[in-house]
Amino acid sequence: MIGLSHYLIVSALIFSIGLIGVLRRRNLLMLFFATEVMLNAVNIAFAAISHYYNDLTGQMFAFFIIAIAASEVAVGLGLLIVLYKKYGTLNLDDFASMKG
Amino acid sequence: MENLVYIALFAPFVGSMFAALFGMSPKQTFVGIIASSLLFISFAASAVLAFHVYTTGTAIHVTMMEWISAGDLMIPFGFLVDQVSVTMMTVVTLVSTVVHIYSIGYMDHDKSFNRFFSYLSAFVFSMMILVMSDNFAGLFIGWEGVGVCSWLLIGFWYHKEDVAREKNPSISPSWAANEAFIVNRIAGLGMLIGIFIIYWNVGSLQYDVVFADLPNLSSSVLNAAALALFIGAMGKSAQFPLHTWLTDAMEGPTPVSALIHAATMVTAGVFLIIRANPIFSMTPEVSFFIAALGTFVAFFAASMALVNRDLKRIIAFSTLSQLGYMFAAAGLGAYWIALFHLAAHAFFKALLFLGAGNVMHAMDDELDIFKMGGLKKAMNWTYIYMGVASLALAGIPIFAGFFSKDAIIETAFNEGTYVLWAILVLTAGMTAFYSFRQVFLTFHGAKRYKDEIHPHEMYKFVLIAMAPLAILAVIAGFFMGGFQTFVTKLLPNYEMSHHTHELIVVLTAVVLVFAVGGIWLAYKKYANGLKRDEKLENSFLYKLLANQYYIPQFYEEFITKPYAMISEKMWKDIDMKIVDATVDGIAKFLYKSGDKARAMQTGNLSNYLNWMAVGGVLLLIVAAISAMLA
Amino acid sequence: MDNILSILVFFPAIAGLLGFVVDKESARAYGITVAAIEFLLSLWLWFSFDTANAGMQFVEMIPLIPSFGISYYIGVDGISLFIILMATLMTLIGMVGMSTTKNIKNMIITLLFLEMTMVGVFVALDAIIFYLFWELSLVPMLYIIGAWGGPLRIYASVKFFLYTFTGSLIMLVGMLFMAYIYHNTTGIWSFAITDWYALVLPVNYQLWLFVAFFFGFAIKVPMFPFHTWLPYAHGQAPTIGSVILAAVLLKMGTYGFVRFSLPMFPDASVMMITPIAVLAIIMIIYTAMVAYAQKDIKQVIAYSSVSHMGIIMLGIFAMNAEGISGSIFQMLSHGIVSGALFMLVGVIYDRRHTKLMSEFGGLASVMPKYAVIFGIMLMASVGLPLTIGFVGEFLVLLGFYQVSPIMTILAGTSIIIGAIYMLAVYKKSFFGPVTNEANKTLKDLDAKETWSLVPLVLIVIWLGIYPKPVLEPIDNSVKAMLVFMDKKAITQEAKDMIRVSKSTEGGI
Amino acid sequence: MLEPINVSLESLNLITLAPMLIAIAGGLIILILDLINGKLHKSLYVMLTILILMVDFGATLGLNVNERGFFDVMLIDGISIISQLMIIVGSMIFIPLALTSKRFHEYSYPEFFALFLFMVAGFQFMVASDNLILIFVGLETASLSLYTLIALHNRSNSYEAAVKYFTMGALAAAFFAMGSAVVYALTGSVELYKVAEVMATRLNEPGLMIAIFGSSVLLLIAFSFKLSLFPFHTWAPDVYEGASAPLAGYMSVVPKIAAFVVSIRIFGMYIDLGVEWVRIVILVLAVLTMTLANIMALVQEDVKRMLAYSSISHAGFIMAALALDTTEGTTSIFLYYALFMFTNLGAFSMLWISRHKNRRFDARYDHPYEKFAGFIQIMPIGAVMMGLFMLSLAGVPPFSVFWGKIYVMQAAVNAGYIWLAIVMGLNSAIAAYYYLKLIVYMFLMDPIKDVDTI
Repeated sequence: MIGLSHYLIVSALIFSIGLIGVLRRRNLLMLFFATEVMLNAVNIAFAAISHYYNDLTGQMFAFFIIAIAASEVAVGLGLLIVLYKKYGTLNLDDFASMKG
Repeated sequence: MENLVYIALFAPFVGSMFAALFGMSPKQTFVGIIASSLLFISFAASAVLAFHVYTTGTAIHVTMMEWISAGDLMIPFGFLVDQVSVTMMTVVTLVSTVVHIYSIGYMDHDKSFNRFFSYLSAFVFSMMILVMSDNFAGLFIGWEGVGVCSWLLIGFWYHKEDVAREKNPSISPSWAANEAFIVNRIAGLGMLIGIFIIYWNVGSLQYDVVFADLPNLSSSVLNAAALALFIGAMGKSAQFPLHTWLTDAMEGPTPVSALIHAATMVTAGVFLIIRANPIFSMTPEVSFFIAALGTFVAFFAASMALVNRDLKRIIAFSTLSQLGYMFAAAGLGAYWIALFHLAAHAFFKALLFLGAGNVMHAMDDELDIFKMGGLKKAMNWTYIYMGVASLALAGIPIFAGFFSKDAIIETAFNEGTYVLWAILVLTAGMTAFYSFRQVFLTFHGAKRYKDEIHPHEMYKFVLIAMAPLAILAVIAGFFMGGFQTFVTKLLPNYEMSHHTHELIVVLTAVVLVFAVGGIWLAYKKYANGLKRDEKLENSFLYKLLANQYYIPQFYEEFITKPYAMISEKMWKDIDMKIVDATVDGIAKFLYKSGDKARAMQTGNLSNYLNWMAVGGVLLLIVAAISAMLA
Repeated sequence: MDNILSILVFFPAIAGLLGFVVDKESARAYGITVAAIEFLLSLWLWFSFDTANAGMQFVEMIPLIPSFGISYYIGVDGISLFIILMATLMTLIGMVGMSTTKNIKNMIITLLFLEMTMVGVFVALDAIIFYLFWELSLVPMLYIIGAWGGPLRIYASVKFFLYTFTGSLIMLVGMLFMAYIYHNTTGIWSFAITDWYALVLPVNYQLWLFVAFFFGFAIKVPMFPFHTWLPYAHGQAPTIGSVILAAVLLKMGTYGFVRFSLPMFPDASVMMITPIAVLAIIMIIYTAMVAYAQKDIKQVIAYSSVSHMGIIMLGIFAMNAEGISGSIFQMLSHGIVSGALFMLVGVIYDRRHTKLMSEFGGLASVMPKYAVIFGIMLMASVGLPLTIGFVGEFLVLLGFYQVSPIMTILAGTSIIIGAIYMLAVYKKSFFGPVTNEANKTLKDLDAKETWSLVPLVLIVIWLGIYPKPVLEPIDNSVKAMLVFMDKKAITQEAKDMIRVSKSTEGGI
Repeated sequence: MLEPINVSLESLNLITLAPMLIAIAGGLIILILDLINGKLHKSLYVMLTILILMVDFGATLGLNVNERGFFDVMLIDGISIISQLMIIVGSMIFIPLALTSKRFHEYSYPEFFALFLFMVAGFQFMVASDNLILIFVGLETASLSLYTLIALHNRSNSYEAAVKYFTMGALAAAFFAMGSAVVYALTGSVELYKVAEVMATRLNEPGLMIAIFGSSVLLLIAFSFKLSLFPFHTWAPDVYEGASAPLAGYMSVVPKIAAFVVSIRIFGMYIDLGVEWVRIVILVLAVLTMTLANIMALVQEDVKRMLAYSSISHAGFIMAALALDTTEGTTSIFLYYALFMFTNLGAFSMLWISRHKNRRFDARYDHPYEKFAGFIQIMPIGAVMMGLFMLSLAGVPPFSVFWGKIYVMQAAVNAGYIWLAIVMGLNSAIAAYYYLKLIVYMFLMDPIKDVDTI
């Protein structure tokens, strides 16, 4: 029987995968994907917990997360486009004009 | 009578201020005259007071105003005219008056004539405060005041350059002035400590209160107080090991040497012992130490005088030696004899110095007695004066020194301190020798000075002014009996024991043999001109004496130079390299760690994200640790 | 006029603000006038001061933040009265003798603000108000050193600011803790110093608080080993800056010890006598020796300030009226004498643009008046009787003798080594032949300089001969404080050590 | 299954939503105006925005204390009202600066003002709720608007800044979401007051500690990022540098107020529950932040970056007050921020006023110290004002931040954390150096002339 803990473990695993992606990826686009992965991991957790408690709040939270992730993508991609226009690259290592 | 006290005290002050008004203007003879007349007024007032005290036998005590009061301490400006202080006042004002008049002639050609009188009168004022004060703090005012005046006067010719010690043992007037001031400050500290001890044990600094309370004090307190006060006396009276400044002080104008460094200021130490005799008579150990040290200094200074070639330095050494005599007397309890010798010494020593001043004046400031000779003809009066003074100093009968010095030597015998007695007798012989060595080398024999020098006698009025001193140098001794009855109303009387009395003739004869022997020796050697003995002059002992036992060199090598070196080190190595560098080091450390820390700010987003992860781990670790600890 | 203290505090500040309007050419005259009025006001304060009353007078109290116990609470007693007078006097004298011409208007305005903060510190009876003025005084001084100073001026001014700032922040923590304890004990928030006096603290609290306040005060004093900012500050500051710094700002530290540490923490103060005395003796001897090694006249006087402040510190911890009154008197005397000495150095600096002793020699021949005044100040500095310098030094040493004879002897060497370095300066610069060609044509003091220096000379002599008008009110307040400390002390050692004067033994 | 729920309008208590709605409506009005007439001058928008904020302010003032509304997700307590007011006031101070701009065109976009108003609404949501969902939504609304506002500055640096901020923000959002999920898993609720109730009962269950642990750490990461605590502060200097000066000043104050309010609610809850290590972790973070940011600020060559680090350090200061979790501590946070707001915004605005089109002094920095050399001669009043701001930031009495500082320190002392007060004092001393450095440049140095860099 697949229980709450299994969902949570899966969620944690996906979250970790996303986190590693964020830490390791050099391409900004991939990095955004990785954050989406993390948010989706959270969604899984919320959905599972919501079911476990038989409470709608978790699902509501998940919906909000989806909405926010969408707007994040919208804003993020917009930024990426300007950035790409300006620099011609999306490699993280190329944006380090400000430091110290 | 109270007004007279103030007149005696403040007349010199007025004179000083008056002269100071003209301090920066060219020479004005009337400045000297007014200053001298004011001093004479002061002398007259002192004399009247002396007469008053003598006749009535009561002291005059006035309190002018409050000076310092804090906590339980109350120090007034109070003045006490009793037998002891009135003696000092009279002696001081008398010698001062003579010296003032003398200076009008002596400083005739000096452009700072007015300034000189300002300083000189200020000195007398300080000296009067010193002797008249009715408490230890007031004494200290005068004590430091005379110190400053002495500083000003020794360094009177401040514009002279520093020269090597070989050329001039005192380096320069300003150097000698500073030395005198600093050495006196060392002693001043001792004096202050003495004052503190007295205050915290008695609760007052008034002489009468303190002396009345002495029986309640423990002997350790008394010893400490006596010792501290004596350290103060040692500095002012130039006792070993604080003696070097006195000979260097001869850099000042000669009248200064006569007044300050012979007759008055240097005797302040003796005066202190006499003034505070109730303390010292209760501390026999300290008193004996004083006597022993005094005897030692008497001999020690006389030995240096034997070979010195500097006219003024010889007299300075003799002053030192005579101060030793006074301390010996005071230490042995014969306070009135010490005071008597102090007064007699003031007269003949001032006379001697003033005579030396005449010689210098005649010789274009030449001081080397090896380069004089045969001045007798040109300077007859000076010769007589100096001869009289030297006879008095040597202790030849009928002259003042005979009575006073002999009494001291007898005291040493009377107390059973035969070693001291023997040394004092020997010193008496040495005294006679060096005094007459100087007289003969200066006035007798063939002339050894350069041809361009034309010796001439001093102004008439100067010679006349010196006369009172000469007369007193001769006759002062006859007042010894009267003096004894006068001052022993206040001071403890000191009488020779029966045994001593019986031997008095023998004792006197012994001293006389030494004195006359000394003169005879000097006559043999020097009366017919200078015959230099190379072998003797190159001998170790001669060199040791001529170099003052190398004590000034010792001080320079082991005190002055190391002090400068340590100071330099403290500044450059400790203050700059340790203390300050630590402060700057902390600042630099912070700055450097800032530089290191900013390295984390690479500007690379990937690093930033990693830092977030690291931070998360860090939080977990800290949380885990604190959870475990809790 | 009950609010004379407020007027004293804010008059210069308002005048400073209005000063922006005054024309550049007239700024100096404006500044002198304002400072003179301020000085007259402070004289008025003195005349209306009730000498017999040992407590606080002219008290004003306006709650500022009542919930937090902070109020505008000011007052004056014998201890602070004369320091205020000295602050206003030295500002006036400094302005009269000022030779600065660059940006004179800014200088005047800055000085007036500085005057406000100085007076403010000494009248404050609320810890926060005290702290406020205390910190604020750093700003004008920073500007004075930094804008008109020598080549290293920025380093010196920043060092001065940061060093003292650091110390006082630790003191601030102490104040906050004190307020907290007060709140805990009484349930009332109060920063009023007089309220804090009443609080009897356990010994360990006293010790910690003492240490916290110590950092603030000690750096300001400056005590060894926190003194190294001072030579830089003095070395770089313009004359007027040095004058005010030495005369008034340093006194804030020692005043703080008297105002805060002693009455609030009597037991801790008694316990700290030995450590503080050791530091003070190191200050006295060590810095005097360092002063001797200096080549620059101003540095000598700067280090000598540290040495003299050591004497003051020693006196404060004598725990008897002689020592503490002497200490406060010594604050005044050091203020006047070192202020005058710095002005004197300024005189020669204006003429030669150097302060190195090796450049001079024989000045007494070319500048006799200057030499005389310098000589008098020198003698006052080395503590010659009948000058102002003696009274304080004598009383301090006398007072501390009761605590420890040995330490007093060590501290007493100051009269020797003080003479050594001062006389060395005098000899090197004033005595000897005039060797340097540039010195031969030097002009003696001009009218402006004479007018600024002569009053100081007069004060030096007047208070040396007749210190009573000043010493008496000081002494009254100090005696009352000692009685209070004795009553408040909890340990027997402290009670034994605090020596109440006989005249006040029965209480006041 | 699903039962119909009757919702009465009164029980919704919609008035609690009014302030945010006003801001959002205002933003929409601006957008519509732009649609109708695209040529309107920015001054219109500036004034309009101020007016809207004023209405917002009034609406907030009119709220009743201690009410809940809108399905009980809105929480109107004292904190929420005061923080909303501060947010609005801060925004009102910021907006007029747009008027001064001549050379930078971001303020001529009407979208700028609309986004700004949305952002304000977002912050208001954050502080006016104890529901994690609403907090999350408010946070993201505000953040996304802020990213865009930064990018609107339209320089290559500002894009870089926006992207850095955005990316890290996204990661933080993920952490926040995950943290909320864990809280939800633990308690079955996302309403903080319920969470607290449930957690209190479950606190001693074995095995749950790990979960509490995880939830607090995850949430802490998210808010440490927002509050720029070490080592999550790395974005701040770069973003401040890239953003326009007033916006940087704004960012250093207003978003942090919002984040602090949420932190007080969340972490205060943990500390109240007796989870002592949360307090310790926060203290460690706070001390590290104030110290390290301080020493990094020491070595900055650029005033703006220096101010960025100084803002971080100040945040550390406040965070320490938060850890105290006493009424005084919480009060001191608001007092401090209220005072700090004016000062810091002022300082950043002075940078804005003193800006140059070209980087005359330094190839990289807009505001190197050298630029301010002799500022007193070039711009006396500006220099005096900047000097006052610096003294205030340094905590010199009687200027504003000093009072905040003693209040915070007093709170620390009262809570028994004397060492913390001493650390704060020493840090203020270190900080004084870099503020002083600017003063020294402005007042004590002569202007640098003829610099022929770019």
